[in-house]
Amino acid sequence: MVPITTFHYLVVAAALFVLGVIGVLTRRNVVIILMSIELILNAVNLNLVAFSRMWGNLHGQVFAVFMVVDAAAEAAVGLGILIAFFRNQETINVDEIDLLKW
Amino acid sequence: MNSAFFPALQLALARPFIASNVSFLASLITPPNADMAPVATPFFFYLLSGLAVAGGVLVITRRNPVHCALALIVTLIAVANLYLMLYAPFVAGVQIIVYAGGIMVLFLFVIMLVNIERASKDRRFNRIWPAGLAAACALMALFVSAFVKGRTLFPDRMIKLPEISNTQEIANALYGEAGRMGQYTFTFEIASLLLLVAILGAVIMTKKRI
Amino acid sequence: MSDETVKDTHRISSHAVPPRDRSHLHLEAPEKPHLDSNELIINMGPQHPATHGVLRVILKLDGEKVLGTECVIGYLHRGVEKIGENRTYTMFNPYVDRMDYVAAVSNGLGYCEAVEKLLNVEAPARAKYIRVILTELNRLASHQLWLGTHALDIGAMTPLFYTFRDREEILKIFEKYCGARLTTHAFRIGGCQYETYAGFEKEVKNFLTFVAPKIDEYEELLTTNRIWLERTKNVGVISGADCMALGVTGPVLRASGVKWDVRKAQPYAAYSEFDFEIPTGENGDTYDRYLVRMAEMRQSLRIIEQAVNGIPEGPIMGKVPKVIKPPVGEIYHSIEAPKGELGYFIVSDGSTQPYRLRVRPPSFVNLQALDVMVRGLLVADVIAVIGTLDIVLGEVDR
Amino acid sequence: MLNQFMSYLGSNVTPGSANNQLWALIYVFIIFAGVSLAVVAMNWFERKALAHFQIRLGPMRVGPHGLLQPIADAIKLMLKEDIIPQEADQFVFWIAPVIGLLAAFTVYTVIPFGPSQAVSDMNIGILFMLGVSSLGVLGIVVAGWASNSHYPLIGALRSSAQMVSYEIAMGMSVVSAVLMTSFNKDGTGTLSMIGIVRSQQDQGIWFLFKFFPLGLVAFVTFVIAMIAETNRAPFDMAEAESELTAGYHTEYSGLRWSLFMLSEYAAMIAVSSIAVTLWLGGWLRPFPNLLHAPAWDFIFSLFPGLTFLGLAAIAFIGVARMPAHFSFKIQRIGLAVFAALLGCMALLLLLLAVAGRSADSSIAARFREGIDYVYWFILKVALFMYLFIWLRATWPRYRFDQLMRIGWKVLLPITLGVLVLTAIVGVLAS
Repeated sequence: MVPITTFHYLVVAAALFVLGVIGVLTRRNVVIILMSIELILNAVNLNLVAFSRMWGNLHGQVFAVFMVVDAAAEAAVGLGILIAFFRNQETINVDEIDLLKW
Repeated sequence: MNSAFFPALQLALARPFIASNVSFLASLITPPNADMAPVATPFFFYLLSGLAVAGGVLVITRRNPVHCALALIVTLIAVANLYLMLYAPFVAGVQIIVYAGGIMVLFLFVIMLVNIERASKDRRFNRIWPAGLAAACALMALFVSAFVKGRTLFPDRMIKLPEISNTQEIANALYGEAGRMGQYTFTFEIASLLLLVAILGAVIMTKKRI
Repeated sequence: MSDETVKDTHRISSHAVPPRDRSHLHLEAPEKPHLDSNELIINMGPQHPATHGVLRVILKLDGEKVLGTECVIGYLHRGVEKIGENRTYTMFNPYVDRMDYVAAVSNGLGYCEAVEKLLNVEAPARAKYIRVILTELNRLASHQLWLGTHALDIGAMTPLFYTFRDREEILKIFEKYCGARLTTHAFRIGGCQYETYAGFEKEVKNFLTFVAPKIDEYEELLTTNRIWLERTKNVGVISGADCMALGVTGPVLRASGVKWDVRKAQPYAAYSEFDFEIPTGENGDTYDRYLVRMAEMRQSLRIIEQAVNGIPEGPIMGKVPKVIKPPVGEIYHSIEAPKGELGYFIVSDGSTQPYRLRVRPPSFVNLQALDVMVRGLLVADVIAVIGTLDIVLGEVDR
Repeated sequence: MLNQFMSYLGSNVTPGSANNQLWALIYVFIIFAGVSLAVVAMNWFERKALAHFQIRLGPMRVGPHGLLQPIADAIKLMLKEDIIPQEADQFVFWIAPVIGLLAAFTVYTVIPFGPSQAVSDMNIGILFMLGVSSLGVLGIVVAGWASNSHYPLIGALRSSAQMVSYEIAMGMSVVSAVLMTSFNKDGTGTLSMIGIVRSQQDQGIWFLFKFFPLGLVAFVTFVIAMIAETNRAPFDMAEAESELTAGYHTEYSGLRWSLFMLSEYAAMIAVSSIAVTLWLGGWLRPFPNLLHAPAWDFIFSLFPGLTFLGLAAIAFIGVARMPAHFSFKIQRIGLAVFAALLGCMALLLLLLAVAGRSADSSIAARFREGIDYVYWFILKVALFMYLFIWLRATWPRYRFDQLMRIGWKVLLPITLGVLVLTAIVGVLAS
């Protein structure tokens, strides 16, 4: 068993990141897109903490906490927009959201 | 590490064959060198990262949004455990409380309140999904090349961070210590401002009659 | 069934009469299920745990707030008034107990006194005293049952068992006197059937000393209970004027500040000889109704005490002919039942059977106030308001 | 393996920190069995105590004084048909109670029954506890959604909204308790549960009484938030509401429903043991510093034996008062055996207390100390259990909007206020 190095964590983070990007690009349902963005943010957090572990200081971890704060704010506003939109247009498919003003 | 896991098991079954397998299993759990915390072992790492990636795949493939939400929760908790392995217990705690306990409940609320599930019976992937996939593969290729080339740049060592005072040091970084301003106190205030803006935005958008 | 009625079956009212105009509820389905105006029509069905019997309430909700209600009754309709027209006066007496089965004794008192008024016969003094004692005991039992179930609806489990334990004592006295606990059929036209059994006064006195501290126990549990206050204060508010407009009587009327009690206004059956107050509330919410009923329980104890001490000797049955054929004419006589003013309107055509026998039940009239009291409240309050109205479906449907 | 087993026996550190997986596993099984036993006992105790509150007897028929009633319930629930609604989402319907149970039981890995009697002494104990208790909400939300019918959905949304809003008040009051740990000599607080109890021991005062009104206010707000978090007593809006039928677990039946009940009771015990750890000095016996003379130690070490003696006495009185009718014969014997069992437990404990009197590190002394720690902890948690039942018997129920108003507009400001005041007083005091 080769010991676990930072490289292993980066690969996992990259995999999660790519999955998130696939989710954002291919799915039609707004909620799933928001979830994929959460996935991407998680991948970024994992990277931050892995590097903070590698360099031995805490900057990465503190920044990861700020990333979680940002993810919470983003999710709240994203879902707010989704509800406001769903109430008027009855649909949450990204393809059908093509009007700037409705 | 030659002793078998369960003495009873050893008596019941053939001795030599089991002894070797069990010791293999036992070696997975116990850490290779003494100072590494027991959790940071290859077995747990591959288990958790496999769980995280599997959860990620489920999130983007399931038709029903609630299944996606559950899969995302599995990913979040797997990643939280990865943080524990990276000697970051505080971040793991925040991840579980804020992410899995807070944001995911928000997602489930919205899915249920606005019963999006009824509106999501039609196609899952949009028409141009091959282009999306191709772009993602290009991105993956970019990552791989970056890793292969940049392998030598980073010092490949794992400094054992003191896990005991992790929370203490993060607090010092955030709030400052013995009168001195911490390095991140200012950014901490901006983050709280950001949250305030987000709260107001979310409330104003969802209220029926302001 | 003709196809016309078959078509009707899906309507709320099943018989072939053209459906009543319900436009005020605008029950038609909302045109587009818009998210913010999700009016919801839900049924608090006939077999609902909190509707004290078979009452069905159609609730029109906007989210959690109640916009309007409509009570569908008739599930317990037995046609007592129609039966009355084919029974002689004495044969009809037991039917009266089955209307408000919780306060059967006061139903009997109302009916007997109405017929006595028709015959202009006066019950002897001793019978009047016995009637007052039993009616007040029955008022106490009815209020205890109301308190138990009302508290249970709002969530407090314990008062139910306390009230039922004390109500048991009253039912024992009824059983000893007239053989029945619930449908007592205690009185006859012209007086009482049975002389009081040996030790009746002693037992009632023991009961009085037994139950006085128990009422304080109920008050201890609920009156100053923060959550009870929060669930009942200014919930289901109704003003005195609204009550009078709707004809609401009894504790609900008195809690809204109107000091009207038939026992004081038109004294009947020896009530003029006792002194007792009429408790009233100020702002007519559920909490005031609770306080009024608790005070009424204490007033009943006072009345019973005076009645038992001053019970005269003498006959218990007035001069009433074997076959009762009241003269042609009509009378309306009302008494103060635990739920409100219980009236009997009897039209006699000189034969042994009444031509028309109309009962004015308090619960039926008080139920009209439900819609006024509940508008704007939440669903959980609808149950509290139904409880505080203290309606009994046997009386509402007759 | 054997040396791993023996090596831990001497150490007085939790198996987690001695990174001894085998003992951690054993501790997990002990705690799991202990909590399940406590849930069974709690089921019987709740029904009997509630009954006696309401001047009735409670279960008397199954076993003497209803002692076998919980077992009968368990068997009934196992035999009951396990109905899954037609359009319900099979997988999510099945996973919902599992999430609830997971959340309720993983809290126990952090709870210290004694200085070394905890599965692992994580240095982010409180954070872990808050995190896992917030996962319980997911189980309920998903259960309500999976039943695919109107009322459970509303019930689930209501109870999860309630839990989420009271979780914040709970978190704040916990933070004020943790803040108190940092007012010791070297000024460093700790998040680990054992650390908190240790700091209460060092500061010689339970956090309930520290900076007098503040500790008490924080404790009371935590207790209120705790009751709301487990959907109990005045806040049991979701399942006991008359128009919501039975809230989120209406569609569940049989064993699946009993999983929900198990996780509710387990969550109750977990949350009250956190309250005990934070404010009532976990495993510390009353006045550990004041009355420190060995004589006092000996007296306090007799308590476990005395309580079992009391229980045995009550059981024997029960046997004596049971009517001599032949149909009661089996119940008399059963109760007598139970009383005898309690009696010899009492004897054993008293003997141990006497044997382990000296404070040296003999086997008996260390074993007695272990027993004492666990006993005092369980006694305090039992008092909390009685509080839950007492509230359920006497209080009516809050309406949902009042409940949310209290959660946000009353409890949250109070806990924030207490937090700030504790900080100010702490800084001024030290």
